[in-house]
Amino acid sequence: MDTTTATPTLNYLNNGYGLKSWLLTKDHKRIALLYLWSITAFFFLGGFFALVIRLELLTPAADLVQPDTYNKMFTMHGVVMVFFFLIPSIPAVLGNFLLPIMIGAKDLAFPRINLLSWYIYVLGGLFTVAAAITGGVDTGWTFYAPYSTSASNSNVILAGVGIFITGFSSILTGLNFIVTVHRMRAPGLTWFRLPLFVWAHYATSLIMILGTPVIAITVLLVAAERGLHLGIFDPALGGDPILFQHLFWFYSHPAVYIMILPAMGVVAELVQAFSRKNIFGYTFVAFSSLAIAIIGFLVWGHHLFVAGQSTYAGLVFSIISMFVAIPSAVKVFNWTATIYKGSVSWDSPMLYAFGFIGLFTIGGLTGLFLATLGMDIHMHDTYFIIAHFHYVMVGGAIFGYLGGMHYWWPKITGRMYPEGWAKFACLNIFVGFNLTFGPQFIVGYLGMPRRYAMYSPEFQVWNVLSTAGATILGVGYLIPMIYFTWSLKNAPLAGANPWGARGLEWETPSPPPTENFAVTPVVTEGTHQYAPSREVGIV
Amino acid sequence: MFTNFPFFPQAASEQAGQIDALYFFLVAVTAFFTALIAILVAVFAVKFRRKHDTEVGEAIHGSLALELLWTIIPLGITMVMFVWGAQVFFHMTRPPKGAMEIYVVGKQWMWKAQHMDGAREINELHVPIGRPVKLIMGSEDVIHSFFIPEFRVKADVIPGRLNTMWFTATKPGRYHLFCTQYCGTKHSAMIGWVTAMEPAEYEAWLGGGGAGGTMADAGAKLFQDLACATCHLDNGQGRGPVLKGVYGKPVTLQTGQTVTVDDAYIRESILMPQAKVVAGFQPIMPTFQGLVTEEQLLQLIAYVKSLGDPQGATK
Amino acid sequence: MSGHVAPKSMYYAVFAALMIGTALTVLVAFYDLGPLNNVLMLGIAMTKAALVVLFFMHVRWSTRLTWVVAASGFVWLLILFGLTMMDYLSRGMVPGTWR
Amino acid sequence: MSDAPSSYQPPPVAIHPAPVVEHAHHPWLQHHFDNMEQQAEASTLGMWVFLVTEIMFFGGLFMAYLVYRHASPSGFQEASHHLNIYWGAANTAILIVSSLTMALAVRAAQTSQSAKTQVGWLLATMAFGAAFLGIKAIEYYDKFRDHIVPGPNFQWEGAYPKPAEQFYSLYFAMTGLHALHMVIGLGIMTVIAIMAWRKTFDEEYYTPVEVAGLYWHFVDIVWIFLFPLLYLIGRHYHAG
Repeated sequence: MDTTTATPTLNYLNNGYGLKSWLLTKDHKRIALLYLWSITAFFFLGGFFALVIRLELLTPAADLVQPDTYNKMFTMHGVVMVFFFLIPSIPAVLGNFLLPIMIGAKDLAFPRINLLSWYIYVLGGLFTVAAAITGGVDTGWTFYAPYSTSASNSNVILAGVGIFITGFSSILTGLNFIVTVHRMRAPGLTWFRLPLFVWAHYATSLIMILGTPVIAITVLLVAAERGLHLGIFDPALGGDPILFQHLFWFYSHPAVYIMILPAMGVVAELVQAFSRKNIFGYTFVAFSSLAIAIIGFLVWGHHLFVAGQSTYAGLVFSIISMFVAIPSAVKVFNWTATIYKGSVSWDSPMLYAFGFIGLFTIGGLTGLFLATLGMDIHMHDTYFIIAHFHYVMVGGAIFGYLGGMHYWWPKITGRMYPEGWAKFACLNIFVGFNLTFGPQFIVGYLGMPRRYAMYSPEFQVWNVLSTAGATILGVGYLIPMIYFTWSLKNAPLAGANPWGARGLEWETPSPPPTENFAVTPVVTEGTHQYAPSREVGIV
Repeated sequence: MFTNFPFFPQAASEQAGQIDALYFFLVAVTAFFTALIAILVAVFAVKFRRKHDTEVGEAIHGSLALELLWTIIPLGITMVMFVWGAQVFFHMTRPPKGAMEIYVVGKQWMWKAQHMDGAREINELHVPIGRPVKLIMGSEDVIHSFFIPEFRVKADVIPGRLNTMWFTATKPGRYHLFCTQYCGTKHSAMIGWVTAMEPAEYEAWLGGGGAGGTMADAGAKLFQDLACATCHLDNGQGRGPVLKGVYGKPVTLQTGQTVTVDDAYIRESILMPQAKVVAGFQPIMPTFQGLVTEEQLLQLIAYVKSLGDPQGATK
Repeated sequence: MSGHVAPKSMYYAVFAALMIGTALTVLVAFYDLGPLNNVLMLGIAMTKAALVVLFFMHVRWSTRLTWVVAASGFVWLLILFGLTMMDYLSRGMVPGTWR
Repeated sequence: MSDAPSSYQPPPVAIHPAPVVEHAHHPWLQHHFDNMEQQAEASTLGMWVFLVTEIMFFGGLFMAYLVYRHASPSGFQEASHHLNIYWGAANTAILIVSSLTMALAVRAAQTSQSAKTQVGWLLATMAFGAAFLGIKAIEYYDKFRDHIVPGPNFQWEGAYPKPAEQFYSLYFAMTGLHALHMVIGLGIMTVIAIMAWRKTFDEEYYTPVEVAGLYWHFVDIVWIFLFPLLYLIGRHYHAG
C-alpha cells in the first residue's frame, strides 16, 4: 500500500466545511463525530468529579470538601458517566460510524432521526449541566425515593428532566439500529455473516428500546411527585419506595448491558483482526449477545436483596442472575480460543482487548458474589460493589471503547497514530485502573460503605492506594487525547486497510466517502474468514 | 499481622463464619478462572505472535464439545453458589423463635434503639453475646440501612413499614455500625457502635437504663393518651376488636381472608385502619398517620404484644 | 409498492365489533360478579386491542417480523408486571419474616 | 512498531460492482434506500419499534396502578366510583370511530382515491380526536371543581382518602399522558392532511399515512385499557 497517496478527493470529512455542514448533517459518520466530541466533553466532566471524590477520600475526615459537596460530586459523577458517557459511548460513536458501513448501507435507515437523537442528547446534557451549575444534585445517580422525592433539597427535577430527555436519544438510536440491521443489509449479507459488532449492537438496541421508556416514566414520576405532590413513591404520601426500586432497576440493570455489550462486540472484532483469524464458535458468540440482552431483563431484583423484597423473589432473581454468567463465560472462552493458532500482533488495540478479557473476567466473577444471596447481605452498598462495577464499566466498557477508537481511528480520520505512545498509554491505564479499583474490593469486604464523605481511619491505607491509582489513571486518559489530536495533521496516512483486516469497513477508502460505497456491495462470504476454511468440529 | 493493611474484618457473630466460608469459596473460583484466562491469553499471545506481516491464523470454526464444556461447568459452579448462598440467606432472614427483640428507628441522621425493658440509646447498641437478637426496624424519613460489618449483617430500614434482621454475637467487643443506604448530607456520619457484652454485664448495663419504665409501659400510656382504649375494650363490647391475647393469633378480615397479628399488621392497622378491617367491625377507626412517631408506634406495638403474652414480651 | 388492501366492509365489521365490546363491558361493570368482573373487563379490552392491532393496524397481513415486534412489547410488559408482582404477592410467605 | 500501515491486504469479502447510470426513481425515494419497498418497510418497522417503546412507557404507569390497586382494592373502587362512566364510555366510542376513519383514510391513500376523499377521512379523524380532548377537558374541570386533584387541596369524603388520592394521581398521570399523545397525534394528522391535500399519496407512496395511522391506533388501544381500569372498576361498588 502506498502510504504517500493523498486522501481520496472527496470523503465525508472534506465534503463541506462550514458549521452548518456539520450541525445539519444527515451523514451518520459526521453525527458519530458530533457524538464523539460531546461524549468526550462529558467524560472529562465526569472525570473531574471523580478526581474530587478521590482527593477527598485521601483522608478519613471531610477536609477537602464538605459532605454536602461530596454527595453532589458522586451524584454528578454517576449521572454524567452513566447517562452521558457510558450508555452513548460505543453505540453512538463507533456504532453510528461503523454499523451502516459494516452492513454495506449508505446510511442508517432514518438519518434525520439520527441527527435528532444527537440534539436530544445535547439538550438533555444541557439540563443536567444546568442542574450541576445551579447547585447540583445530591441523591446519588440512583435517585432512590423517598429521598429524591421528598427529603433532598437539591436540583432533582432539573437533573431528572435531563435524564428523561436523554433517554429519548438512546431510544431513537436503538430504533435506528434495529431497523437498519433488519432492512438495510447489503445483498448476500445474511444474519450469520454479520460482524459480531453488529450482533452486539443489535442486542444493545433491544435493551435501549425495551428498557429506556421505563426509566423515562420513572424519573418523570419522581419529578411529578416533587413538583405536584403526587403520592407515588413516598410512604408519607401513601406511596411505595420499593416500587421505585423495581421500576428503576428494570431499566438500570439492563442498562449495564447497554454499556458492556457493545464493548464485547468491539473486542470480538479486535480479537479477530489482530489474530487474523475468524472467531471461535461464531453462532455461540452471536447468540450469547442476545441471551445477555434478554436474560438481563429478568435479574433486576438482585439490587433489592436487602431492600425488603420478598424472600422468594430474592431466590428467583438470584438464580436468574446466575444464568447471565453463562453467556458471558461463553464469550470469554470463545475470545480466548480465537487467539489460539492465530497470527497475533501486539498492536495497541489488541493490548486493550487483552486487558478487557482479563478485567472483564474479574468484573464478571465478582458480580457473582453479589448475585449470591447470603454474600450480598454483607457486600450490598459497600465498596466491593463500587470495585465490581468499575471493573465492568472501566475495565470492560472503557477498555472496549479505547480499543475500538484505536482500531478504527485510521478509518475515521485516514491517519495512523503514534503506536509507541499508544502502547504506553494502554499500560498506564491498565496499571492505574487496577491500583484504583483493586484495593476497593478489600476495603469493601472490610465494610466501608459507599457514598461516605468521611470514613473510619482503618480504611485509609486502601483509600490512599486507590487515590494514587486514580492519579495514574487520569494521566493515562489524557495521553490518547494528545496523540490523537496530534495525529490528525502529522501521522502517516493509513490507506483503506492499514491492519490487513477483513470486513466491509476496510473495503472503502479512509476516510470513507459520504455515500460509504459508490455502489452497494454484494457480500460473498462471512466477514472474518482469513485462511481457507478447515472444518474442525461444527460451526 | 497487617495492622496497617487490614484484609478481613473481625468475625464476631455466628453468621460471620458462614459468610466468610462462602466468601473464600467465591474468591477461590474467581482467582482460578481469572488465572486460567490470563495464562491462556498470555501463552497464546506469545506462542502464536505474528512472525511476518502477511501471516494469517488458521481457520478454526469452533467445537461443539468445547462450547458445551464451558457452558455446563460454569452452570454447575454458579448453581453451587446459588444453593449455598440461598441456604445462608434463608438462615439469615429467619430469626429464631424466642430471639431477644430490640426496636430500632433510623432517622436523618441517627440510630435510635429501644430495649424492651425501656433502656434507650442513640448511635449505640448494646447486645449480649451468645443469644439471638432480633432487630425490628422502622424509619422516620428516608431509607437507611443498618450494617454491622463484623457481624456480616445488613438490612434496609424503610419508611412506611417494618423490617427485621437478626444475629447472634459471639465475641465481646465494640464494633462499627454503619448506615449503608445513602440518606442525605450526613449519611457518612450516621454511624455508631455496637457493643457486645457478656450476658451478665448486659443485664447490669440494662439495670442502669430504662428510667421511664418498659416499652410496653410507655405503649400503655400512649394507648390511654390517644384514646385507643375508648373503642378497644377488653370486654368485647367496644367498637374495635379486643386486643388482649390477639398477638400472634390469626384473625379473619371482612374480606374473608385471614392474617396473623404481627408487628407489621399492628403497625398497618394504626396507620391505615381501613386496609385490613377485622370481620364484624365497621371501618370507622381514624388513621394515626402523622399523629404518632415511629418510636411511639413501636411502643404501641410492644404494648399490644405484651397483652398477648401475660408473661411479658421480653421472654 | 404493494400492501394488502382490505375491503371496506371488513373495517365496518371490526368497528361494529369494537362498539359492541364497549357496550358489553360497560353493561357488565354494573353487576357485581366478584373476580369475574376483572376477568371480563380485561378479556374484552384485550379482544378489542387485538382487533385493532390485527385489522386496523394490518398486522393480520404483515410479515412475521411485525408480529414478533408487536408481541415483544406485550411480552416485556408481562416481564415487568410478572416479576414485580412476584415480589409483592410472595411477601411474608417465609414463616417468621415479613419479606 | 506499526505506525505504518500493514502491507498485507486480505481478499475482499464482497463484490463491488462498477457504478451504473442511475435510473429515474420516485420523487419521494430517499437516496440511502434502494427502492420504495425498502423505504416503506423500514418506515413501518420503525414505527412498530417506536410503539413498543410506547408500550413500555405507559407500562411503568400500569405497573404502579397494579401495585397500588393490589394494595388497596376497595380504595380504588371507591375512588373510581366518582368518575363519570358516561363521559368515559362516550370517549371510548369516539376514539373507536376515529380509528375507523383513520383506517379508511389509509385505505383511501392505498387505493389512490382522490385527495379530497383522503383529506376528508383525515379531517374526520381529527374532528373526533378533538371531540375526545374536549370531553376530557370537561372531566378535568369537574375534578378541579370537586377538589379531587391530588396535592394539598385534595379533599375526599369517603373511607379511603389516601388510596383515593393515589388513584387520582395515577388517573391524571395516565390520562394526561394519553391526552398528550392525542395532541401530538393531531399535530401529525395536520401535516399528513396537508400532504394529502397536495396529492402526495397514492398506491405507489402512502407510507406516511400508514405510519401515522399506526400511531393513532396505538393511542386508541391505550385508551381501550385505561377506560375499564379507571372508570369501570367502581361501578358496582357500594360504600361501606
